[in-house]
Amino acid sequence: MAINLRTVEAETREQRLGTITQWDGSASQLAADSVATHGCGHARPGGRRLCETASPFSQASMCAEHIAVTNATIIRDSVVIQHSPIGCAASQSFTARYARDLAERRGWKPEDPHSVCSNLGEQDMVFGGVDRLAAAIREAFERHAPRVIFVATSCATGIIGDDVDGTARALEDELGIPVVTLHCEGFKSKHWSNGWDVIEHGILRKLVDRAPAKTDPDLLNVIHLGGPDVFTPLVAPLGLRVNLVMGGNTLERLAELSSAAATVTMCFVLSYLATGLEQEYGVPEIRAPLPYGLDATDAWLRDIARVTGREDRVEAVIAAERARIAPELATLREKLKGKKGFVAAGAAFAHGLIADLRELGVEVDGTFSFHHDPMTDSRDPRQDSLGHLIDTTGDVPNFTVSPDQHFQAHAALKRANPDFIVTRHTGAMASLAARMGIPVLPIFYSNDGLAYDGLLTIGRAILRTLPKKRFYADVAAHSSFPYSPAWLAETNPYAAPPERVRAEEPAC
Amino acid sequence: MAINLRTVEAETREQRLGTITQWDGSASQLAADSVATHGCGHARPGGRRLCETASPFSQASMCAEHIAVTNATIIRDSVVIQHSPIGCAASQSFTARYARDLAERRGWKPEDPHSVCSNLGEQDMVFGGVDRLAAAIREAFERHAPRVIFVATSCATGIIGDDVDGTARALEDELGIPVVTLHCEGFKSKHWSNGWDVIEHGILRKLVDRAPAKTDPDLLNVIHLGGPDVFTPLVAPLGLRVNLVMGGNTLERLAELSSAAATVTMCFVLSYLATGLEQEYGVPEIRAPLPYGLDATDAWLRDIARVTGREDRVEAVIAAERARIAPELATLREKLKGKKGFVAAGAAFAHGLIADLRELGVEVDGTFSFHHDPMTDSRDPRQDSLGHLIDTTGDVPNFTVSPDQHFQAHAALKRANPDFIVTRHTGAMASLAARMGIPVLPIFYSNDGLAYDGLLTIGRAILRTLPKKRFYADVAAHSSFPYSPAWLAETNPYAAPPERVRAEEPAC
Amino acid sequence: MLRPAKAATRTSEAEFHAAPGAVEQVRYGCALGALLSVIAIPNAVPITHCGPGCAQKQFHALSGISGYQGGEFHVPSTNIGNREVIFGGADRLDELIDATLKVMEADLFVVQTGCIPGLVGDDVENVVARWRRRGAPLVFAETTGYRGNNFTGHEIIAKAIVDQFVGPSTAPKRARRVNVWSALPYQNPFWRGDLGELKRLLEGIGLEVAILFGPASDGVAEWKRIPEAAFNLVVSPWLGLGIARHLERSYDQPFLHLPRLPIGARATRAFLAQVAAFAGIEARVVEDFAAREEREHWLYLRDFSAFYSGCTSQYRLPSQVIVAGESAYALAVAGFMVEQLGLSPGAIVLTENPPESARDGIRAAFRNLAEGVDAEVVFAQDGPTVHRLIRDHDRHGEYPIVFGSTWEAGLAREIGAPLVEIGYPATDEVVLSRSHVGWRGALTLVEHVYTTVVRASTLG
Amino acid sequence: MLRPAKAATRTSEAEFHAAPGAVEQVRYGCALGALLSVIAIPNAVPITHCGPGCAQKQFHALSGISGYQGGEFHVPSTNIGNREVIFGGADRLDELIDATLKVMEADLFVVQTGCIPGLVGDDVENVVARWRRRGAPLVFAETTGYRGNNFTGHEIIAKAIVDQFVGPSTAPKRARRVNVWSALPYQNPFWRGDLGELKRLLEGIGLEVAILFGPASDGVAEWKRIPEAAFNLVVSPWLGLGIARHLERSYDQPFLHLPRLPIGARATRAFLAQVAAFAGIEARVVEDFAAREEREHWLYLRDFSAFYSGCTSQYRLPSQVIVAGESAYALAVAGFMVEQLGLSPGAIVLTENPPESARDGIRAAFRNLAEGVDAEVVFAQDGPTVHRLIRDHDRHGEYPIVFGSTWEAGLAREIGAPLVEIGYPATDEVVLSRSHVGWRGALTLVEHVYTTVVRASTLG
Repeated sequence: MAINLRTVEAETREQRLGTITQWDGSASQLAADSVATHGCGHARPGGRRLCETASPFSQASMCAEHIAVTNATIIRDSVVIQHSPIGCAASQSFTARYARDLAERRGWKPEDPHSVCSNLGEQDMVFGGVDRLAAAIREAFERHAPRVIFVATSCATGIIGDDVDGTARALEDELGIPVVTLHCEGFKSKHWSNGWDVIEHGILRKLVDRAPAKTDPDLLNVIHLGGPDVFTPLVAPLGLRVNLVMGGNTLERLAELSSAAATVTMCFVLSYLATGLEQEYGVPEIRAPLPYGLDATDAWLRDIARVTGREDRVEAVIAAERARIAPELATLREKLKGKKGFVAAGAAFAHGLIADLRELGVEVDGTFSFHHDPMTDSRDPRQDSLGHLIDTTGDVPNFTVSPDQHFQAHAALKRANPDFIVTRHTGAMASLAARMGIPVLPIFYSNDGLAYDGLLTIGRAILRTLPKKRFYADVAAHSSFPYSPAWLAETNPYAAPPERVRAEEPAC
Repeated sequence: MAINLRTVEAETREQRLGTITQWDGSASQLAADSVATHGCGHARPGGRRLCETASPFSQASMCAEHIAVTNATIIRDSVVIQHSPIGCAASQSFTARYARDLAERRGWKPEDPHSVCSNLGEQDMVFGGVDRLAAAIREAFERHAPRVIFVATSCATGIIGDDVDGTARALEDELGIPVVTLHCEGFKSKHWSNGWDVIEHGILRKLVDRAPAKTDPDLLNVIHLGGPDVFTPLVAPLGLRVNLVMGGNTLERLAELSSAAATVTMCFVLSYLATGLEQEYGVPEIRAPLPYGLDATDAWLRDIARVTGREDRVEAVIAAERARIAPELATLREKLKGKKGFVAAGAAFAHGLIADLRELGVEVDGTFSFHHDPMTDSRDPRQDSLGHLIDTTGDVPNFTVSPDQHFQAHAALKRANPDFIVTRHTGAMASLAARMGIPVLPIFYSNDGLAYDGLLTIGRAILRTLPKKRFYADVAAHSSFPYSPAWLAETNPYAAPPERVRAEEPAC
Repeated sequence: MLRPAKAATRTSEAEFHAAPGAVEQVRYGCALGALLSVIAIPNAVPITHCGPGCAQKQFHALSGISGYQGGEFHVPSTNIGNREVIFGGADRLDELIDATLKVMEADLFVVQTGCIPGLVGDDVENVVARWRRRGAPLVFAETTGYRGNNFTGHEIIAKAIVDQFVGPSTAPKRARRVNVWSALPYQNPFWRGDLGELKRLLEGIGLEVAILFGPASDGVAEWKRIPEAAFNLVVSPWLGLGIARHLERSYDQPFLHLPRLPIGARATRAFLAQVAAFAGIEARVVEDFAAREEREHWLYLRDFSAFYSGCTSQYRLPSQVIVAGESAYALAVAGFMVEQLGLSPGAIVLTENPPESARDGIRAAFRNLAEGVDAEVVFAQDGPTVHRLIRDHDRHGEYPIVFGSTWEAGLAREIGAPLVEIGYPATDEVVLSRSHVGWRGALTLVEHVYTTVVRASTLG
Repeated sequence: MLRPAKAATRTSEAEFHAAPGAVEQVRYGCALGALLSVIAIPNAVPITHCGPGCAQKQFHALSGISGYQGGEFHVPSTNIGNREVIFGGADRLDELIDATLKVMEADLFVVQTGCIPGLVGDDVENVVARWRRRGAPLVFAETTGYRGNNFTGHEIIAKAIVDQFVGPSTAPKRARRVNVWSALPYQNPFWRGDLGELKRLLEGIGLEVAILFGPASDGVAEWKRIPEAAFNLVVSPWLGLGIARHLERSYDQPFLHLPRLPIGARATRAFLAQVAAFAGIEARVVEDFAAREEREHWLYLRDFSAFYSGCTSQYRLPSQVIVAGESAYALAVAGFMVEQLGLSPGAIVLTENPPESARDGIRAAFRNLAEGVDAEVVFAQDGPTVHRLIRDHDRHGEYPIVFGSTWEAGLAREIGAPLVEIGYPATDEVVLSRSHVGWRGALTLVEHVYTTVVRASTLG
């Protein structure tokens, strides 16, 4: 199913990729079922129809609007209008913090990014909010002279049916800059990662240069979640320049996407944009497995070299990099011997981190993946990152899919009993593990584990993390969770809620 | 008596100028007595021999070493060796703080200045400390590659008689950079302001370019205590460039002193250097009264213009400056109407601040001057700043001379009962006034009150200070001083210590 | 027997209106954000019936980006999806409540709704009522996002707990017992320590104190005993007044309203004296307690006066206090800086969009901060508007200091003022038990303010 | 009747040697600097017989540039001049004492000498003895600048007061009374609050506490009652041991030496348990007190764990603790950071030039900071040497944090570490009552450390 840029809305991941958010079993079973159902990985025995699990209990999760709005807000020279009641705009505060931190890491001037909430009230729910929206857009334009304005929808405006696209089009004509709608109502998808598709859909439709003058043979698009540029040191020896997008880059970088020699994604969760660029502009998407672990990194570099025509140089780069990191890698493996880790992250990124840990000699027998995408937009089996992980490093016996459900993670961690946990989306997971006495290595910048240096980065980080057991164990010993004793003892994340005898309850 | 640069030690102020540190009476009497005794001001009736007062009680004060070392330390590219037991080097911490603050005000890179204590112990007292000194000088040279090294003496090395000059000369030859001795034993003078003379003596002897190629007709030496450059805006319209010295400037600026067109001092306490420059290099010293208050500032500018040959331009500058500040000055006078101030500062600087306050319409009937110099090194009657003050603004009925003696200041403040106090050398004075419930305007950068803008600066600062009465009054109401009730009631700073009946004392 | 007045699941006493115009640099949450007030009650857990991101956004913003307070976020939620929007979500909520009662353990669950149930018309009241009839410790509070902010939501929740959980009471009143209504939990980064210190102060004059929120509270059990209090004490310019009036009607409990959270000796003495007078406690008790507390207090300020008067006088000590924040902390901090440290009031912008009906009372509370010194306040929510109001206010000749949120960082730099973060969002402070209340808190605030001032110069 | 052992005006128990070599970036005062220990005793006043700048330099440095503590500086001084150097200063001192007793009012005057009287040979002891014979509350402590630093001077002064002022005693011992010897006043910017909290902790297990210095002390009256204590408690790696030994000889008072000033739950429990065991207090008393104190403590740390584990994980939270400071606070802070927060020990440089005889004991105190975790310490006084030792210490893969003085600002920047000032000189902190001791102090320290960490990133 091709990406459709004619529609204002991106199709959800569930529809496009068969994404599920609830499952528990072995990684090999999940990979086999994914192939059996969706047919996009290496066929493996024992596959059956992928059956999403369910639990009647659920805990507050994230929404797609958050992802879409955050990543639109941090684009330079933009203003985002959150067309919503005030509550959705609570994220402004952490987006600003994120933008400032990004700026520090990238050496940019630290400035508050601009997002504006149309601040809908009860009257607007009754009479519609498009007038407020139009006023907000005009005000934003006056105040900040942006070069693009994004308009993000919310659950409320989705339900009351405000004509956001009509308003956007009218204001686009009036103001003479792109006004890009982001259809990201939280209730429309079970998973927040749709937010990536929404913003990437908007970029593909409105911000990419639709008629690039020429292809730049030395330019490599790198689509990442944000953070330090670990890519330039890696591909510069091949004579490639990096066009790093997402994570707060400029409109120029987004426009250039269509004229690059190739596109790599730092994580297949982001592959919507890469696939769209190949489909619409013929920019080839690198299909090699992600560069987690030595062999995968070698292969990834070779694939980049192949697609961009630099095979002559790549072997020297690989050899040099391997030699450079070898001594410290050996030390890290020595120090990490006998440790058991646990990974909690989103899909392909989780698979990558497991590969890293195993390359470092850390045992991983349990994982918490926030969602599972049985295939990628390219439908290329080489992008079956879970299958690749299993083939190259072995099975993960306990592989839980769950969107940061705290109670399920508790069971999964109790089952795994690791020496430490590596986690992204740390809101619920990190504090949970901490409270269980487990040292936490939070990953905020998801480039940390990439390629050769990523192994050192992660290895050092684990060594920094382990002694903090002393803090976590003390907190665990002196605090409790508001779960029932039966659930506290549970090690199956998808166990049915335990029946309780409530003596105090009257019979009626 | 001319300044003698052939000796390694500067003569003390007491010897050169007849400086006293203890006296109480009217300012007019003090001025008259000074002229009668030392003959360097405008003769006025009623003068008699200046008779220094004394008190059997005294409190810990400052020493000349502190001033000399501080101002040597902050000279760029210098290292100061404090040849002393460790205690003298306690000042390193506040000198470093001062240097950083100076750097911030002047836009310099904030760096810790370098001073080294030779750290003498008991053995060194017995056997002498010159070996330690030599080692310290070499170590300092190795570490910091300074362009000049100062060696400051201390009470201990003065008494044991270490040959500091011999060691300095030897090391100067060995290292090839000037090694300048600063003879600043605290016990040698009753007043810390000798420290200025000591460092200025060193500068004149060793750091001024002894044979300048030519005179720069546009260069005006400005000798100040340190702080923001308020001079350039004032004299730039006359086509003069400012060579600002002391207060952390470079060796180049010190070298240039001898090639300037003229020298002004921000305070006559600093006139040793100005007089020395005139005596040794013929750089004329501006003798006009200091620029505190409108008329004095006019006259000062005119004198600079006269000496540097720019009379054609000066009237326009004066008119423009007066017009510029007039509106705010009027407002300040309105707001300050009826307020009474009290000044505590050193000699000529105190006289200047009183002039400022009176120009602002503030009543001043009491003053605390940390020392009194009956004449300046130039012996020019125009530099009789106290006489000038009295002539232009009237007498100060209660004029106390005392080197920051807390108990005397208590009496003087009780007598004056002002609405606020303006003070420099705030260690004892500011906290005393605060504890008495009197709002304090501390002057750290002594350029604040200078010239036209100085009136606004001081006026605004007073207005900022007055509401803080609320804080000071509360603290005063809830704290006490360890003085006897009789002394707490005393309003004469030089009253004899009150006799007490101590019931508990046995007769023997 | 006393009974609660009318059911109050939905409306706040003070009517809320979304501020006109768009809002940039948002400074409060929506009504659902009052789930943090539930989390603030030990042993209470909110159950949210709302979209998937709603509860987490509110929590992450108000607990994370407000001094990194952290806290208990295990919140059951229906995470409403397409199906519930189209077919209604009441059944899903019913299922979730059932599962919650099995998986979780708490003394009280507060079911809160977000925007979607309000728009699609779920009959949540009925779902919750069924569970309550079966004895489950459940209450329902309608905290629809477009109908209020976390301030009004806080009052809605408190009233819902009173009406549906505490309920009618026959317990006799205890003469010295007081319920305290003050800081909005989490919105104010210092609420935990401040409530603890407020409790200690009130206990110091012999009261038995139900502080109701935070580590110093006994939690749900304390709420159960609300009717036993002799009176309610509202320490805030307006928040909590609605609750106190409701309790007056429900339990015939009188209330004392003292707008200013006391910081410093003068304010604390005045505060305790007024409470004592209302509670019928002898003035001597306050005097004795104050004397004990003040001995060290004034020794510290005596010594601090050396710094303050300029013993290291290169620092530009502030002379004018500028505030951008919610009215309660703005009043407390501006009051202290003006009354005790002798600053002059500058621009004071109150940012929580208080109900119109409360605004005159708020304005009045800012008069006479110190004898004869009034502060004029303005109300604004939108960041650039707040900053324009501050920028345009006279500060000629003054050294300003800004008390505000992280949003004020750029503005403070622009006007050359140090910034002290006192409200959400606050990203430059890690806050645990720090308090600014009373005598001790005043010293902490002085340390913090002047450390900030010093660093503005030393680290520049 | 018990009598003080030999007169101890002059020598410290631990022999002092000026460190070899020159010293840059000085981190302590001379023996005369112990005049700040006299000032720290409420109602005691030092009288200094020294050069004109000596006393003021010591005071300004240690009280001003050490968190801007301020304090009582009205110190009588002979301000020795040429005349006294040449002809001797004993008469001038005699005159000053006479005037002091008329102008000033205090319960105790401590006459201290600086370098000059030692060199010119004034017989100060005799001058003071004459006044004492006349009943004046005067003691003499020889604090010659070249013979010691403010640490050894502190011990000299305490012993002088004991011998010459407290004197022989017939008072019975009180079973629960303890004299506490811990922080060096002013040198440690947090001594006031820390001593106050130490007192509260010890009172919490039923002791009657003479804290002897600072706002929490009863001052000279408390010193008079030193002989009544059942025992002395030394809470410091070495400072105060000399005093305790002296008191043991003088009054047959046993002492307990606990090197580590307790910060955090583990250290505080261990500390109180050891004190209780020594004092014959039941373990249950400690347990009950700890349980009361810890309820809120762990709630705060529970919530802090969200930040610590990375809920806002963009921050580079430190993993290695580097210290440059006096041994007492270095031990307290490094101990807490290692034991409770799980950092690894990095370079630890102890800067107060402790007596050689004390160094093995100090080294031992840094072993087993947490179970199985030892820190190796080095001793250095000279700034560039301290920095070289830190620079050369392995920190590969670690995120270091530096606890030190203002002198470490450049070094910390150089190695990319946040700096927390914990000792003299400290110019970036304004300190009043802040304490890091015990459970409460640990929370304050956590707030302060991580606020610093956060700002290193947000304000960068």
